[in-house]
Amino acid sequence: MTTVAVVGYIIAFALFIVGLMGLTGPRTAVRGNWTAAVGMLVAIVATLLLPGMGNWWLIALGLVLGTVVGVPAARRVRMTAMPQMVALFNGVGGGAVALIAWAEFRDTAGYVAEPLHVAVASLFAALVGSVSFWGSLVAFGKLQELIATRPVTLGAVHRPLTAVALAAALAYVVVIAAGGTSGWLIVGVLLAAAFFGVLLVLPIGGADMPVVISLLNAATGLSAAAMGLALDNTALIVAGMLVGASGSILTNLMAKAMNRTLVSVLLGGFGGAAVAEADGPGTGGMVRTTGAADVAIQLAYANRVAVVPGYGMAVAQAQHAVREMADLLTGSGVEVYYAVHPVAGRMPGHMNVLLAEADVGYEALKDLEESNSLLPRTDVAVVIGANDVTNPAARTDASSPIYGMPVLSVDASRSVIVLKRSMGSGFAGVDNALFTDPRTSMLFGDAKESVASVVEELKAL
Amino acid sequence: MTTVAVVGYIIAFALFIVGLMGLTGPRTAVRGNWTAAVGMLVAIVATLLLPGMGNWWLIALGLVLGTVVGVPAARRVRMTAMPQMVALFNGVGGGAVALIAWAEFRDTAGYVAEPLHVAVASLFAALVGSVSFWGSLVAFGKLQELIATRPVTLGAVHRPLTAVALAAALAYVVVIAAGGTSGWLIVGVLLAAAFFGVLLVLPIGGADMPVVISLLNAATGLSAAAMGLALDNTALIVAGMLVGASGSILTNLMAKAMNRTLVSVLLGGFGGAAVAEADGPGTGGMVRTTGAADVAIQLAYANRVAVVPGYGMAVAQAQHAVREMADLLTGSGVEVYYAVHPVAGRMPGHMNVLLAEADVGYEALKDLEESNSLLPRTDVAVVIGANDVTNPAARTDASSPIYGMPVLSVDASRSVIVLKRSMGSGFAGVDNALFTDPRTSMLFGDAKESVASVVEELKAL
Amino acid sequence: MLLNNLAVLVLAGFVGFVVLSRVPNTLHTPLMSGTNAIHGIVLLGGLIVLGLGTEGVFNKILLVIAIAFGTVNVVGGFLVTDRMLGMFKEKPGRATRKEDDA
Amino acid sequence: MLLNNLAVLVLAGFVGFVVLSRVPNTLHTPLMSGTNAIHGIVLLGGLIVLGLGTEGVFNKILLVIAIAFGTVNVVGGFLVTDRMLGMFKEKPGRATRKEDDA
Ligand SMILES: NC(=O)c1ccc[n+]([C@@H]2O[C@H](COP(=O)([O-])OP(=O)(O)OC[C@H]3O[C@@H](n4cnc5c(N)ncnc54)[C@H](OP(=O)(O)O)[C@@H]3O)[C@@H](O)[C@H]2O)c1
Ligand SMILES: NC(=O)c1ccc[n+]([C@@H]2O[C@H](COP(=O)([O-])OP(=O)(O)OC[C@H]3O[C@@H](n4cnc5c(N)ncnc54)[C@H](OP(=O)(O)O)[C@@H]3O)[C@@H](O)[C@H]2O)c1
Repeated sequence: MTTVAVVGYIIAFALFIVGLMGLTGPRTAVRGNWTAAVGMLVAIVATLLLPGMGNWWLIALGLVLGTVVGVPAARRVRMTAMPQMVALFNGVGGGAVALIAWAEFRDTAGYVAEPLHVAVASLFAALVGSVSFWGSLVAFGKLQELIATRPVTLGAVHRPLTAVALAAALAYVVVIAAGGTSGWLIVGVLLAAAFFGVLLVLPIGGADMPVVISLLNAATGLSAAAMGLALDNTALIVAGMLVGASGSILTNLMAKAMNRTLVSVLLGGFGGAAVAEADGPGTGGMVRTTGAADVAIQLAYANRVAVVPGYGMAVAQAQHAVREMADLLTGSGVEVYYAVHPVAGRMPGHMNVLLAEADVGYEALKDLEESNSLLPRTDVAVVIGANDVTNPAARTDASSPIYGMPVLSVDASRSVIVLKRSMGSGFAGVDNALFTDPRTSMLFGDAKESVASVVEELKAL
Repeated sequence: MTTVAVVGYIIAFALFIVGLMGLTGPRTAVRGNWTAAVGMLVAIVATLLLPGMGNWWLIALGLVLGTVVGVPAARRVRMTAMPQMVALFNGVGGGAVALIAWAEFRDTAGYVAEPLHVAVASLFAALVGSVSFWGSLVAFGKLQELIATRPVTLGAVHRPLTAVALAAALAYVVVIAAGGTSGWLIVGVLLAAAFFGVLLVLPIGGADMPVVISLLNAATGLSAAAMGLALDNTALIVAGMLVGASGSILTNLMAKAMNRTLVSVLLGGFGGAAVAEADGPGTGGMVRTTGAADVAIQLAYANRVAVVPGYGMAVAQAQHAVREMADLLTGSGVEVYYAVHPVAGRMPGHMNVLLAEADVGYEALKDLEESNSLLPRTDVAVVIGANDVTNPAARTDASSPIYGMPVLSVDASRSVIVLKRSMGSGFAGVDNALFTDPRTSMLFGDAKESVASVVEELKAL
Repeated sequence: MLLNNLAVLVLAGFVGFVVLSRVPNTLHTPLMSGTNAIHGIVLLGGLIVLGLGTEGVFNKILLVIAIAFGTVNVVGGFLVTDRMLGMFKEKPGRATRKEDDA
Repeated sequence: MLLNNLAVLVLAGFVGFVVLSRVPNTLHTPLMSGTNAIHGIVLLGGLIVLGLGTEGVFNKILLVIAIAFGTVNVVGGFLVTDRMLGMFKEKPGRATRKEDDA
């Protein structure tokens, strides 16, 4: 590498690191993201300045194509669709690594003339890149609901088949590393890895998808680092490894927030095949319904009210109405707080994002622990489109698939009002005994409309 | 470098990093220290395995000499003398760098045959190593009270002289980098740097010494990294830079804990020449004295007592007696807490170390902020050998040299008892109006003896 | 060269590890998205292999796609992260809400 | 080679920087002492220059002293740090103190 390139790369990865450090703090995150973006620009320019660069038109074509596709996609995606967008972006990154490894193999006609470590690093990059590409596509399909969200398996042969796919990919790798030169060998690696990636992600439940995307994200990082070793490129090594390491930690943190281990995530999701069909109310208790006027009166005469938002609030985009309701209550002397579960919604921090959008102050947001110590001293808990994160079965029923997940103990408050459209189940597909609890009343309907009518009634009081 | 050496070095610096991470947490610190030590062993063995190593007897001589001197020194030093011991260890590290650079220069007869970056890195190492060696020796001398603790300067010529010394060192560096080969040139670098180091540290007050030692520590790290660049040795580069960077941050954190900036530390210490002579009680108020029996009664009838330890407790080794006193009071229903100032004593954490040695539980220790919110609701504050950290002038008197330092507001409590031997001043050499406050009584005498008599009286009550 | 690169690899791993050791729950998604954008660095691999010369039309097609993929990863990644983080920003009008007088 | 070493240097600097970003006050002194021991790595410089051959008695004397200095830095540093940290350790008998009954 030339001096210009190396110095540029050092500046670039320093910016990546500074940016990453920024991203870990709420106040510095926006700047951190742009710092990393500047680093990327520096790295690209330094590369284009390498002596002997050519094929400028093709390079420009690739860059323009990518920009034309990427920018509108990122601009237009709805907040609720962000996770699948991230999955897609991650996938194309992995795909790029796999394609580069493929082209390199064809260029050098196998790695016979290269040192062993170049062959090993390239093959690792090809394999992991392909797994990441196809795995991410499946994750995207699941989150976009193009594929069933529930765990999908091929039955008893699924796991053996997955193992065979991985073994086949590794076998091709060994043949190439031992001197194989046929162009079909690398295609074999890529295809076998593709099967492995698809089979790996298919049986994982949609609820675990963010963890899986994070894992694939780390994998793409590692494949980029391996590509860097093969190309002797410092920027790729550092940036790839940075993502590989930080992504691994992040995956772990996210799994922990859901009280899951990585292994249990990979071996099959929440609500495995056995419970996947429990859709209606199965606990058979009596369900009390209520109306907006009654709810308004109950809230107005409470001392302390908990708002428990969930995925349904996101779907209904009810956050602004919710804040209006809370403001009215606060204005008439009721203490209102938001009980925010870390995995409510469909991505970590989903509720925080929405509530922040509706201008709810940080002070009013209580995390899981705080909420659970406040709920027993709360008069009314208003559950807005949340389900799994309030399910008492997670605490009490060892046979439930969500047993052990920390939940908000809304059933500890004096009374509970649940706003949802039906008795349908949530993401995990399990029944919720909260709805038939004697202290619970249901207010059926779209969350936004229900909350709006409660607001009307409150104003009329 | 051979594969063995490089792999060994990678393992070694990984252990350094893991060790350093351990050292930042109270529970993992001991293990962290030994992890780093194992890393050092790996690095040394990997180096000794380099092909072509010789001069074994001389190497063994150096290693044995160092061990024979270092081990007993580290074993025997008293807790209160730890800071100067660290200064000494840091100094010899810097000295080693300077000597190696010197020997290398003589070996290659100047750096004419070497690439420029080797010359620059070696000369940087020589200069900074020498500054660190001599600066650390002066710091050692001050803390050991071989040299006056108070700021020492050569008057008006001091600063110009310091600048000349640095300029001379840099001039020699330039001459050598430009191709100078005479052996005296490198001696010139080392000597001029030595003068600079001595002149730099001499005018700094003893109170700022820990910050200066930390700064010199970071400097030695940087010189080691430079030496690594010159010798193309990864272990030196990584370990040196690790210390250079972490040491710089640490220096800053320590300066902040004393509410000082690095610049103000380097430009002359607490209690500069102007106030250095204020030794007796100058505020001229009335001083009330008291006896052990009265103190015991006052304490026994209090609801809440604050123990404020300072350097005098360390000198008197009174910590065990103090805990006994606190235990007696707690036993008879008095609430006792320890108000620990971050820079009480002579090193950060000095009080914590001593109190931990005396088995005082963590819960009873309150930091500066907590203490200051408790003190106004405290009946008796017992100040044991503390002085500067309780001086109200830091809050009220803008002309005081310690103005702006956060202090424990013991004068906010109902009554104050101060245990010390005389009306003498503390480290900063300034008067303390607390001693003449109408609510303060003095119990003169060695802290250990005074506390022991209070304990006797308490038992007799 | 390989060995020196290994040192770089290990150090970068430690940096990633240490930086992520303590992060608030709410930032998990933007962090995932931000690191995701950073591994768009693979774009450089495509630039190098294509730019420094490759044989055959098929290879060129592969690499143009790779560069396009890498670019999508980079620009899409940073933009989406920025949008997500935008939701967390303090809004100016918070202190004086209209609804309070309602 | 220099440039690759610079990359290593910068990364190591970041590691040191990030690791130290949040440390409790009380650990400052042991941390200073522990990092102090780590820069005893300069010992390696002495080993290499002396071990791989140097000319003249004076040089040999310089290097033996350098090795001795480095060794003092290493062994003394780690031992003193350990002693300091020993003072922080939880002692077993804390829960049941004799003096409590006095
Ligand atoms: N946060 C993450 O990182 C993440 C990522 C993926 C998965 N998950 C998983 O997702 C679940 C999150 O729990 P959650 O309690 O927030 O959600 P949930 O358990 O999925 O339940 C959401 C509820 O909202 C209701 N709903 C849907 N649309 C609505 C509308 N327009 N108006 C009113 N209600 C509506 C649905 O009931 P009706 O159909 O009857 O209306 C549904 O029961 C957990 O299982 C979690 O593990 C979390
Ligand atoms: N912690 C650090 O990192 C650090 C490091 C270096 C300097 N410093 C500086 O040191 C000072 C620390 O404040 P401090 O309040 O702890 O101490 P101080 O201000 O130095 O005062 C200590 C007092 O203890 C008394 N004393 C000495 N021996 C005694 C004995 N045997 N029995 C009873 N009393 C005795 C002395 O008065 P008599 O002579 O009258 O007995 C003296 O006034 C600050 O200025 C700080 O900036 C701190």
